[in-house]
Amino acid sequence: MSGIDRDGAALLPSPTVVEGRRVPLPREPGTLRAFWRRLRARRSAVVGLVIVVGLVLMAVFAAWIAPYDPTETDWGAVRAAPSLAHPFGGDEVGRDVLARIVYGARASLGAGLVSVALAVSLGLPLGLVAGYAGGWVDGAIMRLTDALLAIPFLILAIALAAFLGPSLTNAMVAIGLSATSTFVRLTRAQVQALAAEEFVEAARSVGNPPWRIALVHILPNIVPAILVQATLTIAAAIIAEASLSFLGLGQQPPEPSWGAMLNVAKNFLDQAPWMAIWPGLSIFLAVLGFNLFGDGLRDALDPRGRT
Amino acid sequence: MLQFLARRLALAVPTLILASMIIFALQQLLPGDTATALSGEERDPEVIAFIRDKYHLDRPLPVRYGYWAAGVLGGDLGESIRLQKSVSELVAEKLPVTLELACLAMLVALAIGVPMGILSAVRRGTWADTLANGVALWGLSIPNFWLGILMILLFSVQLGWLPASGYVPPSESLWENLKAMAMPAFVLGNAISAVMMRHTRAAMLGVLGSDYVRTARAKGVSPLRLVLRHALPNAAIPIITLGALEFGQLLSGAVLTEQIFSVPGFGKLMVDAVFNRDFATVQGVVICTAATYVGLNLAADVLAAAVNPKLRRA
Amino acid sequence: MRASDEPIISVRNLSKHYPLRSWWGGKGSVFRAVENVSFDIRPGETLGLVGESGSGKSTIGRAVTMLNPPTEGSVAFEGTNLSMLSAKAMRAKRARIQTVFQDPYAALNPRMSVGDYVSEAFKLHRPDMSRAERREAVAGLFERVGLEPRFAGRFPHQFSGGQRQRVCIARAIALKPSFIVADEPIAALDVSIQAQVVNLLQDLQAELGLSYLFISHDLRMVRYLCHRVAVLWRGRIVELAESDALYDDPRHPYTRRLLGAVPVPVPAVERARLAAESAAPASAIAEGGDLVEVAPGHWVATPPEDRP
Amino acid sequence: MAAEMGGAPLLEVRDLAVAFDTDGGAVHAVNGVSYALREGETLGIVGESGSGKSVHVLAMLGLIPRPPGRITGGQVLFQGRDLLSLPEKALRRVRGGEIGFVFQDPMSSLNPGMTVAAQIIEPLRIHLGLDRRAARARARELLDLVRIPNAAGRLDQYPHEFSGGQRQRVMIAVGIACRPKILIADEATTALDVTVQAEIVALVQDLKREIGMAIIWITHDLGVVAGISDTVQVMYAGRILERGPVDDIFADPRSAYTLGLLRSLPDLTRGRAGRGRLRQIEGAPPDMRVPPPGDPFAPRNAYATARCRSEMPPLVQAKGAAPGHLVAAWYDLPEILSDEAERAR
Repeated sequence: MSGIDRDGAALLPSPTVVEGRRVPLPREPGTLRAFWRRLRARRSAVVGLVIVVGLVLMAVFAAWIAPYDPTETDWGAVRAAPSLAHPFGGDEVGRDVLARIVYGARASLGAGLVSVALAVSLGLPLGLVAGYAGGWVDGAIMRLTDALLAIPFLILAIALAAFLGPSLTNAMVAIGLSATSTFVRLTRAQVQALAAEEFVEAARSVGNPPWRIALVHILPNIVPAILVQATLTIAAAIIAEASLSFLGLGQQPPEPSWGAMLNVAKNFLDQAPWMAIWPGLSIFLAVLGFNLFGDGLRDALDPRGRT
Repeated sequence: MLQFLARRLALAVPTLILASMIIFALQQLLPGDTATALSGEERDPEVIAFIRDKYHLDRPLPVRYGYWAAGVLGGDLGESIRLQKSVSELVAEKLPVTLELACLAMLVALAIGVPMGILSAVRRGTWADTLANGVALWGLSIPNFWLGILMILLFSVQLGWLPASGYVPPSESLWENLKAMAMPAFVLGNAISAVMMRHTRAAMLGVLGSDYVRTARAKGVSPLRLVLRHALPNAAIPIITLGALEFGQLLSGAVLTEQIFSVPGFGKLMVDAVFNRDFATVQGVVICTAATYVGLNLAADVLAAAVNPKLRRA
Repeated sequence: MRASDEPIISVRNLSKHYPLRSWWGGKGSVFRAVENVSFDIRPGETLGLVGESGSGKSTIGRAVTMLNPPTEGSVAFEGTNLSMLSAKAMRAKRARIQTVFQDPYAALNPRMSVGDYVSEAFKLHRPDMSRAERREAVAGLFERVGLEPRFAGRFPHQFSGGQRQRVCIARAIALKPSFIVADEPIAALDVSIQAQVVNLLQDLQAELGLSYLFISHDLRMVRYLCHRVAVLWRGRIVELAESDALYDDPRHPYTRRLLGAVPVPVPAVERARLAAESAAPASAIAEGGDLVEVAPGHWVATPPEDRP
Repeated sequence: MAAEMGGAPLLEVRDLAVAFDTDGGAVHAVNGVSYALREGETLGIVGESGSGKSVHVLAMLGLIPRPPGRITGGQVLFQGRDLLSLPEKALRRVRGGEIGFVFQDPMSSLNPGMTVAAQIIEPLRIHLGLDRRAARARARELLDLVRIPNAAGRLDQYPHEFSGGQRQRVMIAVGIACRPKILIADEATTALDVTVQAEIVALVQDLKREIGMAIIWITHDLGVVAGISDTVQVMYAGRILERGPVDDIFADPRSAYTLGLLRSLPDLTRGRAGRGRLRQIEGAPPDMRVPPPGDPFAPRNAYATARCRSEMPPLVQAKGAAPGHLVAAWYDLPEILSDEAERAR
């Protein structure tokens, strides 16, 4: 690190460089407006945001949007093909598929948001402590997350759901706990990377106490990475909830859930394929939306990342 | 190299011990009397007494864990009350099926993901890159049980090419076995391939932007050699280590895939056990999954170390 | 001895060792980054610490300020032994000891406005100051280091390297410290900016009576800026003298080699120097030896058998 | 620009311009650079970061990433052929064969996954068509040539088993493997310690005598340039501000920027007595997304005239200077300096 001229180093080797140190680029971490501009410049991110916002609105205003009560059965609509009265068709006991899709958004999004909120609120502090304190505290926390990671996500969620008993709430808890180690590790890695940065040492040199370094100097710098990971984990959590419900371990009938709808639908594939198409498509769209938005968020927050 | 492996092994042991504690502790989540809950559907007092004795439920928790862990180490994963079989036997029966599925799926994932990742990195910013990223996004976003249903709809219901369910052991007929495994393996591999593609792309972009690749270009190395000889071997290390983390995804996904295609593997065993409230089996399957996962990761570490000259020589 | 000759900082037998982990993660041998280093710095004096990469010069800078405390040895600052202070007392002491870091791109928090960054020093050490007072003080500091006060609301990425280093210096002098460790403060800057920063450091010294520990590998700048110079080699001081004495009459073979390797921006001279230089890797220099005073204030590491 | 000092130039750069596309608009890294290099000449290019000194040589051999890099104009004639319009395949034959490279950071510029032998052998097989055996024997000779002790024993080692200075020696062996016509050293000693730098510079001087190649030595260190160059070229903000024979540039600089750089350097041999403040250059290099309209150095130049701020001066023979000493300036530096001296008196 001796007086290295950054010309060659900065302008050339990789796509990251152009944003490198010398060429002043509009990396404006301080201003929300600049971030919003960069986000809007990414078409896929905007598409993702529109999908996400659309689904959230659908879940919130389900009662106004759904044409029927999602649990109301109509013997005339049993496995009915899509029609004007039932645009998405009817299910095995004659409930309106469209209404169930609209209400099902509540289970999916709710599970995604609640479980990730749980995972972040557990994982972020643990990761901060592990990364900043180091030593045996770090060792203990890391071994614990290693152990949790050794049990694959869905397997752990299934096991938890099995022992806690199947319900949407328990599924959310299970998913949240399984996702926690991701956030512990991410936070810890970020904290460690930042702690090695000179500005953290500079903060110490002026007499900052440890808590202030962690909260004022480190935390704001890892928020973007956590946000991105949270968005992408919501996508994974939606799939996980749908998976558990598909296995019968999540939302219990007759309450609507996309995963549970698919579970029933697979028994009627040859007679009523629409029962399988709509819920699957909904899950796909929701997950796609969060993935697109998360990728866009990452690019907009850190222009040095992927292109 | 040996030192590196020894260190990895030394880390794996406490991980597994802690994981087993977590799995054991799951029992405590059961509502009400543990023995009654563990007996599942059975209400026979004799069975309950047997369970109480078997799990030493009258002893304090750490002691119980000790007995249980000793049993697990000796290959005793407990008894499936429901199936009247030892869990070890059940696992031994089902594990090969799941491993076959997982290996085939990993092959699918590698065969799709790695070349696609290389291509998109080398042709960054072109339509090929956009297309590969689109495919990866699709793979990440489509729930694999839905993909499975759609494939059954197309290949079994509509076209009748492949069986919708069932499993034929390879010892009986390799061809039938592969036919039955084709859809499950593809469905399972699909999501992983997307992740592999992203890892490969990121690793390749990193390497392609490195100073030594510029050196190679300055030597007049051809693009093909640049990718295959200079970039790929160095990108392989992160691809292997990150790819190994996907074994978890693979084992998770296997549960669903087996459920959809009625493949009699591990996942099916577990889900059935959950519904039968056959908790010993659930625990047994989870601990075996964890062990498999840790084992596979260790294997990947060995592979990564073999590729890395800094470790090979050390 | 006059009061002003009393050293402001006095480093004795300072060592910094890092444990080398053995393969199973346990303790093995140690890496001796710095070994048995002693020096004083007087009020208003600049001591230069020169050496090549890996010589341990930055380690010393961080050990002296207790950012990375020494394994052995003592650091006495204004009469207080810093290694004996509690974490809290040390934090309070930091108002008097400041550091200017090498890389002004990395030393600023990217998500904190430069005004907040400088003002943080007051927040931590001057709880009596009101927000308006702090703002005023920051504006004054900005002006002092040659930045427009209206830039206080901006973020680091909006500044050039030289301007960032000025921000760092503004924060370092905010609490009117008596001693500043300048750890390669110009190494990351462009040639045309280096002189600006060195001049600023020198002006501030005259104005505030600061003492500096100036860590650098730029031998030209060290001679220009420093009153005395210590040459560091493999974690030990091999020569320590008044800067003119050291440059005009280097005694240790390593110092000679180091000074002889500096290119001279005069073509005829530099060509002659190059012609004498060998392209083969240089031969080894004997290590070790205690510092011996060979002339008043001129200390050289000499193995016992070579001593007069 | 015409070839200087007789003889057809080996390399001729004409009006080269390079830009990088970024989120914040195009960065104009190189803005019309023209010069010629004779056979066997050592050209020292001096400049700070963002001056375009590295970018322009990388660009002419197709070594900048595209996108975001873009060559926006110019020609580069190497032995009569325009490198910029050469198909990639033909350009590959030039790179590493006729033009060798040594990069800045020896830690990252060698492939960590290949043995040193494999990396030296590569250009020999590609450009000279040597078989494996002959190439290996030649690689051994090259390691000897760059003064790596026990060359035979080190061929099959990996880069991480070499020290920084040794790695740079290996890089040089790669660069000269095919006895190139030109060796381009891009900040080749910047990352090295000063004692190692001295060895490497001396080594390159020796090799030059042996092989007779031309050298383009890119650096920000005026001292290194003084010793090895025949010609010195000073770049700033993507342009050449001054260029000429080395002794003349140092003794009689005509660009205010060159003068400023020389003046701001403290003298290693001068005592502390009576020294004043360093004569600093004010301001900072320009933002290359919006380069200043005229002479890019004008905003920092106390001697700049109104014309400097609006119109880029051409690079022309400096009045009363040695032949081949070119400067881009509307002002007349010697005149200003003598006025200054007069006023001081």
